[in-house]
Amino acid sequence: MNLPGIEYLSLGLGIVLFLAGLWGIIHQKNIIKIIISFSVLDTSIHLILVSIGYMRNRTAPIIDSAVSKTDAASQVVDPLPQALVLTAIVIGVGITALMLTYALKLFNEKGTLEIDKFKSLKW
Amino acid sequence: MSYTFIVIIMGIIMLVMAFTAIYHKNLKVAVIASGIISLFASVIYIFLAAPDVAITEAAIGSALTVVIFFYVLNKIRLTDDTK
Amino acid sequence: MVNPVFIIVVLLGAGFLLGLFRKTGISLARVAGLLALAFPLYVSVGWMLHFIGQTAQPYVVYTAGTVPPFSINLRMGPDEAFLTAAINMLGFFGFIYLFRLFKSQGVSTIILYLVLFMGLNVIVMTRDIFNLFVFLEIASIALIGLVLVNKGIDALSAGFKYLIAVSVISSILLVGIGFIYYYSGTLNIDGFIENNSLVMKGLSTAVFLVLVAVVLELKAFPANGWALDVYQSAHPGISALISAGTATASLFVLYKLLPFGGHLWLQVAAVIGLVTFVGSNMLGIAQKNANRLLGYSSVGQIGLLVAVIGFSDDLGSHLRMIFFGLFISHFLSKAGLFWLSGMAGEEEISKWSVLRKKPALLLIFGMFVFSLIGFPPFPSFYGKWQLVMDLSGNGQILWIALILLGTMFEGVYLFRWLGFAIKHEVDESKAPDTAAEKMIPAGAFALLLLGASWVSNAYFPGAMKTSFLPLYFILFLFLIDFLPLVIKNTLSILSLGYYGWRLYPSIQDDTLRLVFAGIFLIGGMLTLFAGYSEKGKRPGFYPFALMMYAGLIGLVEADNLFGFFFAWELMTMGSYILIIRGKKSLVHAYNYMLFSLGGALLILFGIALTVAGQPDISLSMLASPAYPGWAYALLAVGFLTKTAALGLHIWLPGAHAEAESDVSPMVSGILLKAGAFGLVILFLAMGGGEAGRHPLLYALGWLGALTALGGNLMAVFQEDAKRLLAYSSVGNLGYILFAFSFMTHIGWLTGLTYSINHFLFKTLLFLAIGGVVMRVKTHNMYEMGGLIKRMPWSFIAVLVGIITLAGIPPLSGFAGKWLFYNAVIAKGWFLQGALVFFAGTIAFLYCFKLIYSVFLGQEKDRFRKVKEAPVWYIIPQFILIVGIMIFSARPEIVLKPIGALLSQAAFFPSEPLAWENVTAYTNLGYWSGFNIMLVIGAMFVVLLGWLLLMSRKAQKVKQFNIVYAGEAPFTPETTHFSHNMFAPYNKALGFLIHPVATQFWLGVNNTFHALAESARKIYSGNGQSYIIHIVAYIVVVYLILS
Amino acid sequence: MELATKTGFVLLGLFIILNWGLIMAGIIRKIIARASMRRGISVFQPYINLIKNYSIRSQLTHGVMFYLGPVFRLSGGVGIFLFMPLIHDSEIWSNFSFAGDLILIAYFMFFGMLGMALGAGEGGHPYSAIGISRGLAQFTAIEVPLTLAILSIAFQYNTLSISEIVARQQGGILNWTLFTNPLATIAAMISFLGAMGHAPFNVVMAPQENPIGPPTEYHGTFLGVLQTNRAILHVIESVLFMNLFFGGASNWFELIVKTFFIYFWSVFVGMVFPRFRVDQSIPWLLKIPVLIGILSIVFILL
Repeated sequence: MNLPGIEYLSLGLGIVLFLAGLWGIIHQKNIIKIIISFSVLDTSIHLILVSIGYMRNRTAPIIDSAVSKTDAASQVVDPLPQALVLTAIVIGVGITALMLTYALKLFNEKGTLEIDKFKSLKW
Repeated sequence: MSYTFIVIIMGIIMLVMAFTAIYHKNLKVAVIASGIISLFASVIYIFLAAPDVAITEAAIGSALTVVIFFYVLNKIRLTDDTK
Repeated sequence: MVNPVFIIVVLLGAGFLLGLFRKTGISLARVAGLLALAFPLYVSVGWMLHFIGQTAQPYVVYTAGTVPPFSINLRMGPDEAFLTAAINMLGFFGFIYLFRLFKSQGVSTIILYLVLFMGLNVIVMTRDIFNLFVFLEIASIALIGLVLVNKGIDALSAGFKYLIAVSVISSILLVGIGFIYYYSGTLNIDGFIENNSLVMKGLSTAVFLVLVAVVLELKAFPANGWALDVYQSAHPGISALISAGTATASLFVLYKLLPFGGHLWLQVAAVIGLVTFVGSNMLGIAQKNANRLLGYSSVGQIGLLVAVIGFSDDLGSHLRMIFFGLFISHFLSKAGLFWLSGMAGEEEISKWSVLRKKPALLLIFGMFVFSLIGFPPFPSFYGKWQLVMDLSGNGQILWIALILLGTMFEGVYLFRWLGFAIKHEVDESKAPDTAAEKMIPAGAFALLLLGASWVSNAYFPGAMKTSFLPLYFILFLFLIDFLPLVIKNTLSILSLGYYGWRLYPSIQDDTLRLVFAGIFLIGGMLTLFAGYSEKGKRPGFYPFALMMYAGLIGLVEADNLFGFFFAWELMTMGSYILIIRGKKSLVHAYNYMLFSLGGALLILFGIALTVAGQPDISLSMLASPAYPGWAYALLAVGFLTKTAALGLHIWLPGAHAEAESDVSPMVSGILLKAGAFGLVILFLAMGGGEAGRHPLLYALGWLGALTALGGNLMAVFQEDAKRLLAYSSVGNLGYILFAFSFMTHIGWLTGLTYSINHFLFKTLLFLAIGGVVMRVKTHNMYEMGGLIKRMPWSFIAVLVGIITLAGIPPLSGFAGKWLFYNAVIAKGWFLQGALVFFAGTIAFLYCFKLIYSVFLGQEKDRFRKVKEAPVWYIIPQFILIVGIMIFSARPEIVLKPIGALLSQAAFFPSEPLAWENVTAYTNLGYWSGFNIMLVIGAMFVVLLGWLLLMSRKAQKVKQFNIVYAGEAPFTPETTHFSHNMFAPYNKALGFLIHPVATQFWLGVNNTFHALAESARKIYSGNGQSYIIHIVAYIVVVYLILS
Repeated sequence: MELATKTGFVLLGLFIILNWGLIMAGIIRKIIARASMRRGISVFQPYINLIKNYSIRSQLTHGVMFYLGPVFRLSGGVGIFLFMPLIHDSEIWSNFSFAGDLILIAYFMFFGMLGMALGAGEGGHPYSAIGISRGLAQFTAIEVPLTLAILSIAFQYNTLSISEIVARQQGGILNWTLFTNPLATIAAMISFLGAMGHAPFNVVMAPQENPIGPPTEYHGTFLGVLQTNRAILHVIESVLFMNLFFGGASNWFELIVKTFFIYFWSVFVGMVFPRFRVDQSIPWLLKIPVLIGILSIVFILL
């Protein structure tokens, strides 16, 4: 059986999770649920980014005894996407936290977390 | 090849968790489910030769996020006695 | 020059340091924050000045000590310098605006503010796409944090929706960035563009994701509900930052990234931008909430700018100039408007009349509104002009149409709003907030707008030839507005005189221009004369009156199309403000403005189709337009909105009738000639002889005839004296249009004679009736009566006026009629001619009604003590009467040179009108104004003497000494036959004046309102549906692209 | 010709026209009376009326315009006379027609009307104003077929000069516009009915509704002036139609005969037909006579 490489698997997984998260954002009425969905979406993006940065049969971009400095360019995976993901994770948490702050404030204002109840502004 | 099977199994679990996270009525369960997705993702990162990302994801994406969620959920429950 | 990286260092450092402050140190923190914001302003302005002075080269900052792709680099080029200067300007003044607010909000808000502007600066400067993403996120988070400044559920829920939407969009952006890196191996924008000129399959999807995310970030219509809510609910100071600040940065992101997508994406951007521009502005029509309306406008303007970027291939080297013009107007005006919104403190646009308590605010408001629509001298005028010209040069006609349509929609709501501010009832209990920290930013941006206008003027290639002397004088009048009326009025009159004296040598050989210049300048001086009778300072009157006259004379002076259009818009702007000054003018001025705006846009379109991108924009280009049929038709219709041709006339009666007493003659007797002059220019360009058979001219001939009939017929049934005169103007302009469309020598003589006559008698009549109305305080003729005894001088003026109007010999009106017959017979347009003739006899009916109902019949008790009209009204009237007399007795003084001019080879050499002393000959007949005058004068005197001799003992009797069914009537009212005077006529022909045009335009209005009303229901207020919009938008764009 | 001589002949012509107008009015009234089985007034009754009115002593005026109204009115009548060539190819009887052409005369008719309207307007009696408003309204409709006819013959003869139009009709009765352009003549003659103020277009001066309009307010000398004008106007308008459609006149006798029959045409129709209300007469005038006028132009163009 010729299975696809893990980078493709995880990429596919990421895309499915992305869609699932998006679906949750669109479909769930509870604000906390929306935020949870967003966090799923966020994770899925990280997964996608890491998997497209992966190069088969290479090792982690850490220069130690296993990988010499001189061979690094041909032996390790591209470190840049990983650096991006690190940043993205931090940003994602920040945004999740901000969303939760909003959720809390919204709840304090109106005593509910139903997003349909916050439609005073329209048109 | 063994990695592949592990990834497939983890992927299935993650999808189930995603379903749970989105559809489970209990918010706490949902939060934990989303945390598990994050955690499993960090395992996959290791397979994908990204250990540093894996560590960050586990610590921040999974642990810290869940903590924040619970903090806020707590606050909401405190003010809302009915739930 | 300071290294731009210090912008980041200082803002970030200040942010961290401020974190150390406690609540008690807030005052210090505020000052520190302001200083921190002053620094980047200083840096970027310094760079900008160096780039302008060409003493600097684009500078690239390499971080981490290496070059890309191994590091992130920032670039400081001319574009970046300008945009960061703008952003930091906003940051600085926006901070001042929020100064008091920060005190109650605490240090954290200041930190957010600083972080926001650091983010915006980096977004502009960075050349690394991931870095871009990071700072977009940082800016968004900071901004959403700032939204929380406004307490309450609205801001909260709006902020949350915004947050969700931005998160989803940036997720897509991030995925796209990841794929771009995967396929291209670089994150550096310049490197990517260099290495990937060929777009691969997978890469195109990646590029799609990035660009569509950027477009969505720019609030593409209709996936922009999330942004509108924030505009509406956030603190106006914050909304200003979103509209002017983040949008600016995002625009530049699009500009940087758009080369990724190659030519295809340019087109996509153009389409998306224009759809946004038109769609958003259309939905704005139904909006009444000020901040949300500004949101719609903001989205629309950004859409236009996106489209401009999308057109960059077509615009070539003009791109920067066009972008500058449109951008800076939007930037300054929108920020200023949001700030004003905070000062007005009113959400309903109808309540903005509160601004009237601070005229300075109203002035600034008007500036911002006119600048948004693109009136001169504001930069957007230049931008829009060049954009339209260049697009037409590349054959993008449909795009022009969309741009103009969107502008029209924008005008619909902005002018309604401006009208409310100027004219709507004021709630006495409220006053605008004019704290210094709010006045400074708004005032500063208004001044910057003026400065930007000056820059546009100075650097715009075509503008050099436009005379700016009048503009400086108008500015001067604004500055001395506090002085007494006498001084301002005298100065204004003198300035018109001086300008005429200065202009005369350059146009003395061009009789055609001389005639119109005479009408505009002499007419202007005479009508201004009446202003001496006004009480008080009449604030705001003179600058706009002079603006109108400057525009009018500019039309005459213009030797290129740009100058012409510039003057046209100037005139429109001035006259709008003049008209809206009338007591009940709100609606009428609005109608006037909409028709004028529509007309101006059509003219612009017509000019664009004429010039089509060629560098030569002289008036002679009209002779050989790139798209003759369309260009001529559009120009003609544009001018016809000003002459109020039938169907486009519905604005005129109200606007002219409800204007102030001395404004009515200005707008009716003089302003209307602008349209006539436009037609003259147009028809002349269409060429003599051959073009006389142009089908357009035939159609215009019929239109003129029908206008004459319709206008006069409607005048007959008016009870309002000024409205009667206004409808009469419609009819008379119909004659003029009819006569010009003959395209023959005599036809043109007729048209010009009519123009001169109409100026003379309509100015005279409006002045006279205006004087009467001033005294009796009503427009209704049936309420007047018998005023001949109180106002004999006005009566004489009206008598002369109506004799001229009706074309009765010996006065000059007959000259027009005589020429008219000759022209009709020579041309063979008998049916139209008969129609116009019929209209002429109908004119006789309303002339009688006017003079009888007002001056004859029964004197009313309450008017027994009224005085003669002010002497300042009487003097110009009698000057005009002298003018009429001279023109009647010696018409050849004027007509001979005109005839000579028309006979020149270029125009209408054939069938000239010969003069033998005082007698005019055509091959049909002859007419001698002087002899007729003499004969009739002599006869009249003889007969008068005869009657005087025979009835020298005639005894004057009292008012009710009449035979009246055996007894004397008790009240004058029962004996004054005036109301519905021509009832049998109405019964016979009233069906002809069924208000078809009014109903049509009402229908158009209602349709668009209903459309906007139902279409904006997509903004349901549900945050999730906004996400669905975003997703659907992406899917649709993708499907269309693939 | 010297101005003095010219003026002398003009005054003489005016005198002849005035007398012929008065006599014709008398004759016509006699004919009407006989046709209605009455004995009627003396043929010289108009002279008697005129003399009586000029010699009435008590004169009342309501104001300046009231006073000037008759002057305007008479100026209108005399003015038309002054600009009208009377006899074909005769310089001495061409008056001041060199100063203007057909259009001048067509428009000068308004002069008197306006004066009358203003004078009566100041008289203060509402019935005057009612009569005037009706008259003006109807007049607008009357003018349309007349204009079409004028345009038609101006195009036919390619001139607006009345003398020229007359000259072109010389050389036999078949050269008259009546025969060369019958449709224009019909249209114009219908207009003539309206201009002369007989039925069916005389509701304007309807006696039973309007017993105290201008004729009553204007009395004495004022009325005398108006009667003078009426005598001149009826003849001179007949002269206009004679010149335009019936070949003009080459001597005074021809002029008298032709004007009599032209004027009689309006009297005849007035005897036969009932009266229109204004709101009836306007649509009627704008239908059939206008159609005829348009047809006449179409025929000329063909």
